[in-house]
Amino acid sequence: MAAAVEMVGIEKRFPRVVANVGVNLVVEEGEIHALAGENGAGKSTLMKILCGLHAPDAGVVRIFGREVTDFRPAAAIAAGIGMVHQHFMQVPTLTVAENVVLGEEPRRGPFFDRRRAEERVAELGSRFGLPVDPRARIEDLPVGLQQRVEILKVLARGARVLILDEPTAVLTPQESESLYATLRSLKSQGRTVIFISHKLREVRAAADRLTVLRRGRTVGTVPIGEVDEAKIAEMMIGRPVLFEIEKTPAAPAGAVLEVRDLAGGRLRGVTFDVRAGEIVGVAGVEGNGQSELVEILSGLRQAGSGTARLRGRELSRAGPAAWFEAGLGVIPEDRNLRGLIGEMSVADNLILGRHRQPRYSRAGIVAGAARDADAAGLVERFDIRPADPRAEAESLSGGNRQKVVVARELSRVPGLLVAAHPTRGVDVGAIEFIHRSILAERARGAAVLLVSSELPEILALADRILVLCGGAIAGEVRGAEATERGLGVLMTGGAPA
Amino acid sequence: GKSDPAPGTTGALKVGLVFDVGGRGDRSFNDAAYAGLERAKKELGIEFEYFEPTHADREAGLRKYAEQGAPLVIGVGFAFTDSIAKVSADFPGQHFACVDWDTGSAPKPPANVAALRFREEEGCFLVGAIAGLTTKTGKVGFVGGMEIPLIHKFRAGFAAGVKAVNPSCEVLVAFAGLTPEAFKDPVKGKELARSQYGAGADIIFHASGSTGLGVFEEARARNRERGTVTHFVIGVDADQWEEGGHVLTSMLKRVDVAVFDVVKGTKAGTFPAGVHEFGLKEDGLGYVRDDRNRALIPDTVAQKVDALKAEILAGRITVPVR
Amino acid sequence: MTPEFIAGILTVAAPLLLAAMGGVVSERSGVVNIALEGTMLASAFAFTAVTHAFEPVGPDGRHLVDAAGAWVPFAGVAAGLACGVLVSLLHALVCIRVGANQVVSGIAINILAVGATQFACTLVFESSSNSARVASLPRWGLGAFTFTPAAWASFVAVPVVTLLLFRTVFGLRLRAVGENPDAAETLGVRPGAIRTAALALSGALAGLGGVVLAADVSQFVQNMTAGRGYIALAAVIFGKWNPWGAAAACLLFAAAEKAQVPLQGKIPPQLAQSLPYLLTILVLAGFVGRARAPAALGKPHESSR
Amino acid sequence: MTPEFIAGILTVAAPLLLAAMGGVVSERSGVVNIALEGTMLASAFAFTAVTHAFEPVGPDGRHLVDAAGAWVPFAGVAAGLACGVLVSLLHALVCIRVGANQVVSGIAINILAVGATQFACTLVFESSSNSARVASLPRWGLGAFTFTPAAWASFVAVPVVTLLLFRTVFGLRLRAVGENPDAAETLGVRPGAIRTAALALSGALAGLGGVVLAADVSQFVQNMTAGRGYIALAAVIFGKWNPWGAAAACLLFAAAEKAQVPLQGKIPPQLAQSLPYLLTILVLAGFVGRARAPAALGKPHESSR
Ligand SMILES: Nc1ncnc2c1ncn2[C@@H]1O[C@H](COP(=O)(O)OP(=O)(O)OP(=O)(O)O)[C@@H](O)[C@H]1O
Ligand SMILES: Nc1ncnc2c1ncn2[C@@H]1O[C@H](COP(=O)(O)OP(=O)(O)OP(=O)(O)O)[C@@H](O)[C@H]1O
Ligand SMILES: [Mg+2]
Ligand SMILES: [Mg+2]
Repeated sequence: MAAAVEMVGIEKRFPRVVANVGVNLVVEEGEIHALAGENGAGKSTLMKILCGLHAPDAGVVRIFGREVTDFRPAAAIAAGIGMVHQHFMQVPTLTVAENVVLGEEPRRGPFFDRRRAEERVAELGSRFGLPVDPRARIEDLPVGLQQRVEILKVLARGARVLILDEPTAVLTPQESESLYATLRSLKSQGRTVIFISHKLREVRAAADRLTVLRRGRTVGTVPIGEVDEAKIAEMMIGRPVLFEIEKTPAAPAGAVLEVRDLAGGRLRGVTFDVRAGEIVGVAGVEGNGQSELVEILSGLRQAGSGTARLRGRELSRAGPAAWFEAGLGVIPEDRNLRGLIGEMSVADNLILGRHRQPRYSRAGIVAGAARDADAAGLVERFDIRPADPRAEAESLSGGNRQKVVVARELSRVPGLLVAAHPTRGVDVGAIEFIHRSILAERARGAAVLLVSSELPEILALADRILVLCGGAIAGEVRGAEATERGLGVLMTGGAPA
Repeated sequence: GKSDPAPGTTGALKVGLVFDVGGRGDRSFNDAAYAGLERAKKELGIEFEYFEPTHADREAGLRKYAEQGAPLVIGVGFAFTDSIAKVSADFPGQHFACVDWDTGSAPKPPANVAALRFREEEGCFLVGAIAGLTTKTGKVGFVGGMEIPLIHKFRAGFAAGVKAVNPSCEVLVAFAGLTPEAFKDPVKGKELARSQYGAGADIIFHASGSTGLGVFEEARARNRERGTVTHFVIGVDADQWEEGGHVLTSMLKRVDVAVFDVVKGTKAGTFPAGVHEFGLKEDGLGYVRDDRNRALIPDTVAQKVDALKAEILAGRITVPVR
Repeated sequence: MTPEFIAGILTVAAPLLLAAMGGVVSERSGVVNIALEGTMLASAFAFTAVTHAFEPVGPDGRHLVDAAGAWVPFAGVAAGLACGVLVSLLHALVCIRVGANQVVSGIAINILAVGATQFACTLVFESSSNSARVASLPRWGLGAFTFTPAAWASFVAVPVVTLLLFRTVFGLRLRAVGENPDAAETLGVRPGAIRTAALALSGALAGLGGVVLAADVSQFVQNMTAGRGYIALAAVIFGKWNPWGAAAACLLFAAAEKAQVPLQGKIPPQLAQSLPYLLTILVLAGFVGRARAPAALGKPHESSR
Repeated sequence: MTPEFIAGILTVAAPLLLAAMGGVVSERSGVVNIALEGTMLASAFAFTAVTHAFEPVGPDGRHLVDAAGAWVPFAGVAAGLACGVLVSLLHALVCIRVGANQVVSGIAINILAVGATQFACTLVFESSSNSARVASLPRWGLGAFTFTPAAWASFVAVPVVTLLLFRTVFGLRLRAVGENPDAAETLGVRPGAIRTAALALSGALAGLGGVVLAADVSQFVQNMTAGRGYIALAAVIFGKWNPWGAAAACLLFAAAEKAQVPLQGKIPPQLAQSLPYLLTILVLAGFVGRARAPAALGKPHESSR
């Protein structure tokens, strides 16, 4: 029997980068196959070739034994390939049913048969155990449901091979669990699944086999039982990765951030301090006020009531500029939207916001030499690749973009660092590095507020953990005493253990 | 200036003419000037060229003909006043004529310029009287082009004429706009006519260049629908009878005569420099009553109007200009 | 509000409505269509020239305008539609196939349309400013409410475009492409093809708008659209890219223009005349502030291959 | 290529250059500035009117144009600059503070500018089409290359804007806001303030462009910009939003316009006049295809607070 997917000697070049070179991938029918690799390794590119969004420059692709010659989405769909993209491919203003049937709409004459579309989607949903309201508008749905719609969309097209690009990057742990349950049930119905993930624990738990890419090449394919997380990480990065970071006990000093009865959006009155030299973690199921908290604490949202003092200055209703000047460093939740100026060089991005400092400008004219020297130092220290401060930020892969943001914020020596999901979507090597950087900030004496949906991350870094539930603080746990289990109970509204 | 082609020589005299907005084919003001040149071509054997300016190239048009050495360059419309004043100074050896010269902005034309002006209010008074005497609804309309003193002269004369014979008659007034474009907007003209006919007017006098073509169109459409002629238009500048059977009469502004006279004088070596006013007395104005529209204007009406004309000529009636 | 006054508003609104529907179709597919103005103008001329060409000619070479067969102006209507489609496809070529800036392509087309129609007018009618009078379209209707078939079409266009956008498969794809062409592409919908079709339709609608204008006065006049394409575009945005909203905005603009006539002499003339434009600015400033444009509006779509 | 011809091209290019630099500044900050056209026109009038106002008046009430002090036309220049800034700030108000559609705001401003200048011209000069002749700016230079100080400023504007955009802190922030206002905001840069400042500067530049135009002929003529603002905008895009690129495009357009004069009489005038626009379409279709606009161009920025 032919393999479901067979990709041999795939090569794909972009201007300036080679994304894939001599990549081989064999996925057997009916398995769950994971694809891992550091940021920019070429995983997404490989999958885009498979689903007809890119044509390879060289190599052969066979789907169920038949060689692909026509690299167009329609042809891939016809061959039984369906892809759930990293950035969802949806029309937010249309309904679930409309999104699912787009491209092969049921019709009555020239007219769109909405009723039939809705029935079809409802039927699909119940058949695969993925219920959604077919009439809901996509933009009104939470991400978890949006992703469900994406899966329905490919199933509706009779996909026998489902590709999911980093499907859990934006999901809560609960949503991730239910996603993997879905994937297993699809497998039991004979479908093949390929998924990309940076979360090695999930890879181990969900996949049958694993293929690792590094710098555009295949490192190897292994049955999942034969490798542990450390081994996978080593295959990805090319060196052993430290998962356990040694953490010295905290020696907190005076309060840097004082939050009192702060409310706004879903946030319903929270009170806490963050002291110099400590890391306070904020855990919680997504949508329980974390985003609002981060937005208020970076000036992007005005608090409804309450106060927030940074080094004594009341800023709960101030704009980002005031927070910035008071000494806030922020790793924003959404780095593409808030983090970088794509068209500008890495160097300019690295000192953005600080150009007025005498070191970087004289009489309004930018001092290029100082900027470039400092940028080169940061690029080296934070291992940003390519190591060219003049490269456009936009040309960097996701993980490297994140490193630029982290480098910029940390190099400002902030009094308070607000880090929101600082390692979302970055590879294990970079995770290690970012974690160490955050700990170094603590050691330097900065106050750190860490918001993350990754419990292991919070457990590894935080000295104190606040659990948000329904917009209020459901409990506070000392880092050393916290367990995933105990936090999980608090997060879902249970009483403290 | 360039070479000085002596006026009055026997070779074909070359005339350059620059039209006003509305341009060639407005079947009114501009075409009247064109008719004067056609006649001069036929009767005097001259040659001419014309130019339809688009936006700001009026002066460029004048200059072009002056540079080509045309002994006579004509600008049609008050808007040429400043441009002719300027260009004529640069070409002192050539002649220029301006229809509707604006004495407000340049009281004394240069020595090589013929400033042709009309006392439009007098002719408008007469067609106003015709309208006042023939209206069946007791309401008549006036559609002006651009709202400027020149067009207010038309309105004032017309309204005075109406009131002189029919004091209870209402005169509806509308202007198409505040820019020169208002002389070339038949769509707007039609809309204004629609409003005035809709408000009960049965005769509309237009003084609006090709904007008036829309007025004719509205009357034509209304009459066609009803199968009888109930809505009338009074044409302006030229005899606009050709616009259809609903043209009650036309207020003739003999731009053709004025243009022809200037050409003739230039050719004969007696260029008429200075300001020339054309009124009823000079036969520069008039109204149409011939075999084609005689049925629309009864003899009693014509007699009354001729009496009024005599009073104006005798100076017993002074027609208002604003 | 006499019937005459209402009918007057509808007459003024008719060409705006058609152009606005063209604008809705094009912008919903993600293409900014400033070229509406030039499209209308070119079609107005095409209508006039072709109607003229089919009129019988007397022995003296004059066109017997009123003796023309009833079908003659309809040939002109067909020409106006075809011309609108062609101009719009030029816009499509420049900004979909080539991916150039849509605003600039639209402006360039508008300026070219002014020059080209003047030039063609000189060739056909020996005047760059006015055409001859041409055969009229019939008028249908009752009482004050008699309009040319082209104007009637403008009233029908609003529900038809609504149906098209929100009830047909083509409309669904068109809206999807205007919001997220990448997503549509992954599902096998070709954004370029959909946008080209949308522009062709947009051109036909705007072209018919130009025909309404020229047919209303049975002639062509230099630059006779006089900014109506721009006003229609403003109406599209004011109407939040919704056909009924845009139609309401067109009626509002038409009413403002109509209302200006009785206001003449009562308020300063400059104020009366700029009423529609002032309204545009006010309306834009006040209402539209927060309207949400189609997400991919104005962005050329590059297929990722 | 005589020196006269080159100087001629430079004269034609001067107002385009200034407007294009205004366009670069505004578009790089993320604001589409179609209002360039109206800004130029308004400033051309402001220059003329204020120069006129400061001229000495003779006993007969006539303006003694040639007896005016040397400073008089410079007062006009200042007025032109101020007027440009004001018009541009109106655009800023509508599309930055209110967040309305930038294309439509620009078009509305252009239409209003035509009406308002004509109206004001009627008030001040009793003619809607031409102003009186006003006092002239001096001309500086050597041989064929003598220009008004305003025209000289246009040549200096290109390197100055380049420096401003790429070497100063303000320029850096401006570009940041044009690419990603959200990111800039979190870094303490206020997108609204930067864009407003960029538009003010853009208005000053475009306004000076209008002044160059009016100063060149020492008078105001109805709608004298005649589409130059639009051409400048096309040049900005053709030049890929880079000051030098835009300047090169302006020179190209100016050369096309200059070349059109000897062509007149050989090809139809309408064709000759559309040459620059034909060039625009060709150039757009051919070259600019893949140019990348500032990422946030045309998108109103809503602070998330
Ligand atoms: N359309 C494109 N044009 C140019 N370069 C591209 C394009 N798409 C991807 N690349 C580059 O190709 C390389 C591989 O990218 P790809 O997205 O496949 O990485 P990845 O393995 O999915 O990374 P990540 O873990 O960050 O998602 C990167 O350097 C990326 O910047
Ligand atoms: N807005 C965001 N904020 C934080 N992380 C994000 C965001 N969007 C995506 N990510 C995550 O960042 C990682 C890299 O994404 P990004 O799209 O930047 O990389 P890329 O490889 O350049 O793109 P692609 O894979 O689409 O070709 C992914 O794991 C993704 O889930
Ligand atoms: Mg990827
Ligand atoms: Mg990625």
